[in-house]
Amino acid sequence: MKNLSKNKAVINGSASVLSILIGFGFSFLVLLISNAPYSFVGLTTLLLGGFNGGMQGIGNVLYTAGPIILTGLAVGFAFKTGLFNIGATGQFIIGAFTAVYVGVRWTFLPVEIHWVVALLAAFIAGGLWALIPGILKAYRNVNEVISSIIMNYIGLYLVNYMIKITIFDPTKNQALMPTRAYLPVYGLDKIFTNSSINVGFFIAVLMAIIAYIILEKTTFGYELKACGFNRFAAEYAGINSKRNIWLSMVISGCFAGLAGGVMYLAGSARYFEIIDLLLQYPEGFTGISVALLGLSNPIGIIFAGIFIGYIKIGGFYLQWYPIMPEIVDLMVAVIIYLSALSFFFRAKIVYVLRKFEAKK
Amino acid sequence: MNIIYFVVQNSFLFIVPLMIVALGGMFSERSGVINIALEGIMIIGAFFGIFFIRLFSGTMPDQVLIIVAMLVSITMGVIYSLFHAYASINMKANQTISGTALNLFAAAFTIYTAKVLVGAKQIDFKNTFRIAKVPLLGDIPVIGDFFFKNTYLFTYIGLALLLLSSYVLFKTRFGLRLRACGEHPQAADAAGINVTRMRYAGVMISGALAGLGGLVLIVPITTNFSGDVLGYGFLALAVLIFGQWKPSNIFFAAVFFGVTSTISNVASIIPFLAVLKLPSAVYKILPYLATLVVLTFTSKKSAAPKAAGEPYDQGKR
Amino acid sequence: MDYVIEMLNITKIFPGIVANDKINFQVKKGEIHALLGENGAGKSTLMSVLFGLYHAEEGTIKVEGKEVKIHNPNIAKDLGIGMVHQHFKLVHNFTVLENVVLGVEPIKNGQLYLKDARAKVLEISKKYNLYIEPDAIIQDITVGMQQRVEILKMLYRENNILIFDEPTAVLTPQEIVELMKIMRNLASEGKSIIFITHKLNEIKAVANRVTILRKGRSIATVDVKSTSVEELSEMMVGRKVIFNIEKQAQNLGKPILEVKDLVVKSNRHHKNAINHVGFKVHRGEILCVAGIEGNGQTDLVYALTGLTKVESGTITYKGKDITHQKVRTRSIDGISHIPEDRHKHGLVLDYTLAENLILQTYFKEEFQSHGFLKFDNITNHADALIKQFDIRSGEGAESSTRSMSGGNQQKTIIAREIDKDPDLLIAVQPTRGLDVGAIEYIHNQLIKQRDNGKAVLLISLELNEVMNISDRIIVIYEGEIVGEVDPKTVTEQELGLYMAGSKRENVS
Amino acid sequence: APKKATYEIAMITDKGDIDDKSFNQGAWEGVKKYAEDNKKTYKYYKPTEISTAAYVAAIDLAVSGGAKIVVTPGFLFEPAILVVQEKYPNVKFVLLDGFPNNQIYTADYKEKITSNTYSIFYREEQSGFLAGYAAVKEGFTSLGFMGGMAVPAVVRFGYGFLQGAEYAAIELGLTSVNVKYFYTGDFADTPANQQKAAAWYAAGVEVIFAAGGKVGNSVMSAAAAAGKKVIGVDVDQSAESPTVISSATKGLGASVILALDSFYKNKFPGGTKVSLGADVNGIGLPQNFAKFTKFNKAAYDAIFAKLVSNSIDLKDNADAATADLLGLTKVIVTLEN
Ligand SMILES: Nc1ncnc2c1ncn2[C@@H]1O[C@H](COP(=O)(O)OP(=O)(O)OP(=O)(O)O)[C@@H](O)[C@H]1O
Ligand SMILES: Nc1ncnc2c1ncn2[C@@H]1O[C@H](COP(=O)(O)OP(=O)(O)OP(=O)(O)O)[C@@H](O)[C@H]1O
Ligand SMILES: [Mg+2]
Ligand SMILES: [Mg+2]
Repeated sequence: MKNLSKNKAVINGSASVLSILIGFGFSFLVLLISNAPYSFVGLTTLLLGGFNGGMQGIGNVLYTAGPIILTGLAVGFAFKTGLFNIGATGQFIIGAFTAVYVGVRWTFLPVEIHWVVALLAAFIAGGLWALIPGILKAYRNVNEVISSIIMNYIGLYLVNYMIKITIFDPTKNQALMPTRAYLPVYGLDKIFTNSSINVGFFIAVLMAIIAYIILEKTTFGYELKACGFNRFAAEYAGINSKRNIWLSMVISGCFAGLAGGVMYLAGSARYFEIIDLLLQYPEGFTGISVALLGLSNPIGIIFAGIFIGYIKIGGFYLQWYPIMPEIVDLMVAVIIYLSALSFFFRAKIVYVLRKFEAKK
Repeated sequence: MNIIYFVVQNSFLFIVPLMIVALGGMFSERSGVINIALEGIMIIGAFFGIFFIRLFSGTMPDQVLIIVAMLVSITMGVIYSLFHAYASINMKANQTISGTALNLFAAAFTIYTAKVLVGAKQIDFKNTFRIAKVPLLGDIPVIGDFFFKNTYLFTYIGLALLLLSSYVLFKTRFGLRLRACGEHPQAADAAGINVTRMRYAGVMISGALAGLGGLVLIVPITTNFSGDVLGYGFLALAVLIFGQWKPSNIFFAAVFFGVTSTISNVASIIPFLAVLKLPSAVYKILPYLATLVVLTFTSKKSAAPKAAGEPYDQGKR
Repeated sequence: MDYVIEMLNITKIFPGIVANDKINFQVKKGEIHALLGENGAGKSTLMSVLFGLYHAEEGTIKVEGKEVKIHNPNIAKDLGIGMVHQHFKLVHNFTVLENVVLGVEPIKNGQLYLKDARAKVLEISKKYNLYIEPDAIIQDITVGMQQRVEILKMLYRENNILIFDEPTAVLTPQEIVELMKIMRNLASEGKSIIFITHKLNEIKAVANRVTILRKGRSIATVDVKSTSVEELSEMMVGRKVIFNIEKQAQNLGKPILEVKDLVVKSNRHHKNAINHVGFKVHRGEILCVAGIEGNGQTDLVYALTGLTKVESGTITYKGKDITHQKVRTRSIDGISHIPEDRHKHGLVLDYTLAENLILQTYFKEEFQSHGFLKFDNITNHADALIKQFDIRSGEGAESSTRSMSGGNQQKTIIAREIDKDPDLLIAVQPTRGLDVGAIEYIHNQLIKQRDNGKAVLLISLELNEVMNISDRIIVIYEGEIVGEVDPKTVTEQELGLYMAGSKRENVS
Repeated sequence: APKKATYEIAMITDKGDIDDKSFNQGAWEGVKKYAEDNKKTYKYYKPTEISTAAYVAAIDLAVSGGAKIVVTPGFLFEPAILVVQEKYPNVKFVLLDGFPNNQIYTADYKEKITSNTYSIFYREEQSGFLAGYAAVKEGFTSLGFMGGMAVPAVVRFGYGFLQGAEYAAIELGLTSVNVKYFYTGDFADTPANQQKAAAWYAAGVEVIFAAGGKVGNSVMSAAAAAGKKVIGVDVDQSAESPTVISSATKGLGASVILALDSFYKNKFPGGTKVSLGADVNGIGLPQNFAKFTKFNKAAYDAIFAKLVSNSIDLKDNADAATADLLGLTKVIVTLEN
């Protein structure tokens, strides 16, 4: 057993918890200023998060967490390999469209595997969309941040056009619903009654575990991280850094694409609209938050995704009171900001732990 | 000819805010701090500027009001950027995380505050700032039609800022020191330059310009502000990179993007484009695709400031 | 006795290490005072404290008898202290002139005004024979000229106390001679010079006094004239160091590497970086490619190891044409490479020591099966190498490589590359910046390779090293081989002339 | 500490906020006015996402918060209401612009209205008709229609607008009226929308009917720059910009007030579907005609009466897939995409 002060998981974990606690404190302060009579009940509701709604609430926390864990993985995986995939949004949209398209049009598939194929298609489509910035980065040295931002817009407009010419429901100005390919629920609705839960969350967790294994246990992960940390050293070691750069983008894009599929194949009947606004798809950017909060570690990302889902649902239940649910967004922002300062927190925590250990 | 005037006049609606914000980003990155929070700072600038306009509309001459509103946006942008400066300079935080957090916070803050203050997230205002024709200059043939009609004070302020930025960056002591901090802070430090102070200056300038850019973007295009700047902060980041961190190139990048976007929006009144009857998606995608293609052929050598993104640690060698 | 600088009882602590432990250090006016010590002894730290970059936990500093507090380099500057740093502090994309004036820029009407500054710089440059081009961009000029820019920076600021931190590590013998002249000149004008170097003969040549540091403590301050090189090194390392390595007689084998008519394009200028070069390396020999930095050694090594594309010509290794083969293939075939820049190429600083030790071999059966890493084997492998090569670090195999000292980082690379049991070891600057103890160790390793019938291709700027351990020397100048000499017969002067391009012979 | 408050009247927002210058805002203003006038507790709830399940969850929340009557604006609520009207038989539902059904237009289609649900439609085509009529009567011959997303209500506004223009053109004996016709694909005030409108004005369009929430703000901004006119939508938007000469309103707020009133008077018309048109004052232009020079109240009253008496046959979204298929003769529609 190592010393606590040298245990990375303990230090990083407690830094995150500290950020979260301060975040709650901040929200309480905002409530005190803007809505004093309801500040206490507001805080407890926030803290109770998804539990406010009982099993329905918990189910919806997991439902919400699924796609953002996946976009978080997309961003986090790329971070681990030295790339900033700000294009998760575009890959998400492309994945979503592909899933819905397959779900609506490929009715020749046996119904049992229809959703599997649709998800797979989303997975692949997201990956292909990320391949473009990946290739441009690897072979033309195009900054992946700018190319991904551009690909987000192209993806958005392209999908809106594709919907119109392939799976459009003109009476509603939205895509047809892929009812035949909705994700199975496997009786989860019996446990989490009235919630939107489906296998999506579990697929996300599975992907996180796979990502973790790839990164930490395989030679492939060893190569990817080497390229991320030091491209030159990787090349010196005979690792094909160009290939690893685009591969890493593709894997990252696959996760984001899958997120789109999981989201729009959910039986909750989410509407896939034609709107020329990227803000319509906040999941990609939420993925950045989730990745940052989870310190880009796939397992951390699972917890971060659940946490964000938890307080989002908590925010929903705030509406029992005359409190604006937007306070949740404020709180998330503060928590992320604090996690940026975690360098400082971690140093403090190590210091405290050391003192503590010295006493013993 | 009218159509050409029209396209040029309208392009400034994109060019000016993109350029101003990208110039802001340039100062920050040249000092060594990556500022992905441009979007958030724009939101804050727009929010306070527009709120100010709403409150004081009619109490002073229009062009005075807009100037004061710009000062408000600038001030708030600077104040907001201090959070980024503190995190990335004093606390040596990861600059991407800090920037992302500030983007999230700005959006949530404006909506929350607007709802508390005016009961709605949308802030209505009256845009009385358009200049139909600049006296005298507007009468110059051709040039007057291009640049001095149907315009805003912003356009000239934006162009002035472009020249000023270029001058400050390359001709002044401040500029030399700022660039040194972004390229090699250890060298700057050893030469007796206070890296912390210079980086604060860089981030604060970016706050000022992004705050201003938010207002400049919103005022001409709508009559109410609803807490977002439509991703223009990110586009400005793209313009900054496209412009290779140099004022003149940033200007051309903004012009390229502004003109292609404008053409795509108004294609239906441009005769030779109208007959093509292309789907609007083509026009919407075109400016982005063109940018991507240009980048593909110009990115081999990047002029990014070497130390941008790295917290300066005196001890590190 | 009046001292210009007195550092009394200086203690500087870094996490986990006392870099300076109650050090006393006094410099007289007009003297050249050398500072000597092993890697990590605390020399640079002490100077950084004096220059205001670090703040000592304890101790006082007096300048010309007055106690001062040096919080930042600006204060040091005002006190007339200037420093040439071990790692140059020059902005790579600024001009020479801009770098010289940075921090003390003259302005006129709020605008930079460099006209007078340029005149002043040119004047100083002439006076001290420091040739520079004021408008050249730093990244385009040679290391030697960069060095001169650093010196100009100090002189431009009219400093009286000049600190040189390992200025000679990157210079040619001729440049070193020049530098020494300059230093003597400056001292004779009454300026005081602190001179850090690992090379004892340089200390003998110019210094008046020398202070020796070991493990953060000052061991002694002695008169240079009355102390021998052997005594100095013993004080420094704490034991006797053998300078002249005893090599067994050479047992020359068959050629293992044959380079023919090799051309490599430069990515910096339009000329070829390597221009029609040919040579052979045999088993059982250490062939040294000598040359001044920037003459194509880097490109040559990149071409041999596969890091860069070859324009024309062939590289034959063990009878096979490997001209266009991948880095990985060459590595598997038995070529090891100790790279010039340990931080850029040699190590993934964010990986642990164990992970870095498998950088070239992680894909081998021993360390993976079906794509999954075998962590037990990786740790055992690391532990064995740590023991065998005496790699010192805080947490053994799990240490973050970033936290290790330069010397130990270098040992890590050498351990990894030699452990591969290569047939051809390409070693570039393997001992740069290391102390004599570490150098001795590494030289022994190289010679062991040779004695085992392997080949070593050594690229070095250190003449000492070149002369001491190589069996044969070829000299490269501007991408061409300008001479082949026998280390047993050639003089340092003659070798220096080849390297500077002033002497040339036709080599087959 | 305050207990969980109860709110009798609840509204669920669809995807916009209560200040979206459109559906949600109109409905919310009705809820607010009625509740404040009659001292009832009221609240709006935002769902977590735009999906049936989320709408149902929001209604669950509203009911757990004490809602007795729930107002849901927009056809997106159709499947949700189909579920909750049976789940909460004691709660009343007012569904604006929709009829409870599962929105699956195949063999699985299901629709049903129970006695606790009241479904209200508006004859937007009539409102649009009045706008188009007024514009051409005013003397404009180059018009524009800039809708938001092509949802049924927006399409009905647009079709009505074209038919109104046609009607006036025939009355005036004009040979042609040009109308540019475009759905922006969003309900937002983007530079793209602003430039599009500016381009139209520059190309000679005199007045644009902006039927797309905040799209109107972009159009107004462009109109101000070009010195041209705008016709607003849903509610009287004249206060937002001097360029707004009139607005094609629909009685969103008024109908919500009526429904709430009947509920509290125990006369809730549950189980029925109504289509509010001119006959019940469900649509119309504001009564202020000061910004017109030729068109006036008398002309308005005359044409309005014809709508009331149903003597004008208007086509709506069910009758034509695109605007050029309306069979117009005087109006030349230029569809843009
Ligand atoms: N910023 C720092 N943080 C932590 N430790 C440091 C730092 N700088 C120096 N050290 C440690 O302090 C000790 C002294 O380092 P210093 O650089 O002064 O050695 P040096 O004598 O100059 O060595 P060299 O001959 O290799 O240049 C070393 O052990 C080094 O690891
Ligand atoms: N960021 C850092 N954090 C902590 N310690 C550091 C850091 N950077 C450097 N060090 C310390 O600096 C030392 C490396 O410096 P050292 O003087 O040994 O290298 P060097 O021999 O001078 O290398 P070079 O030849 O590259 O200059 C290590 O002991 C390490 O502890
Ligand atoms: Mg040193
Ligand atoms: Mg060293």
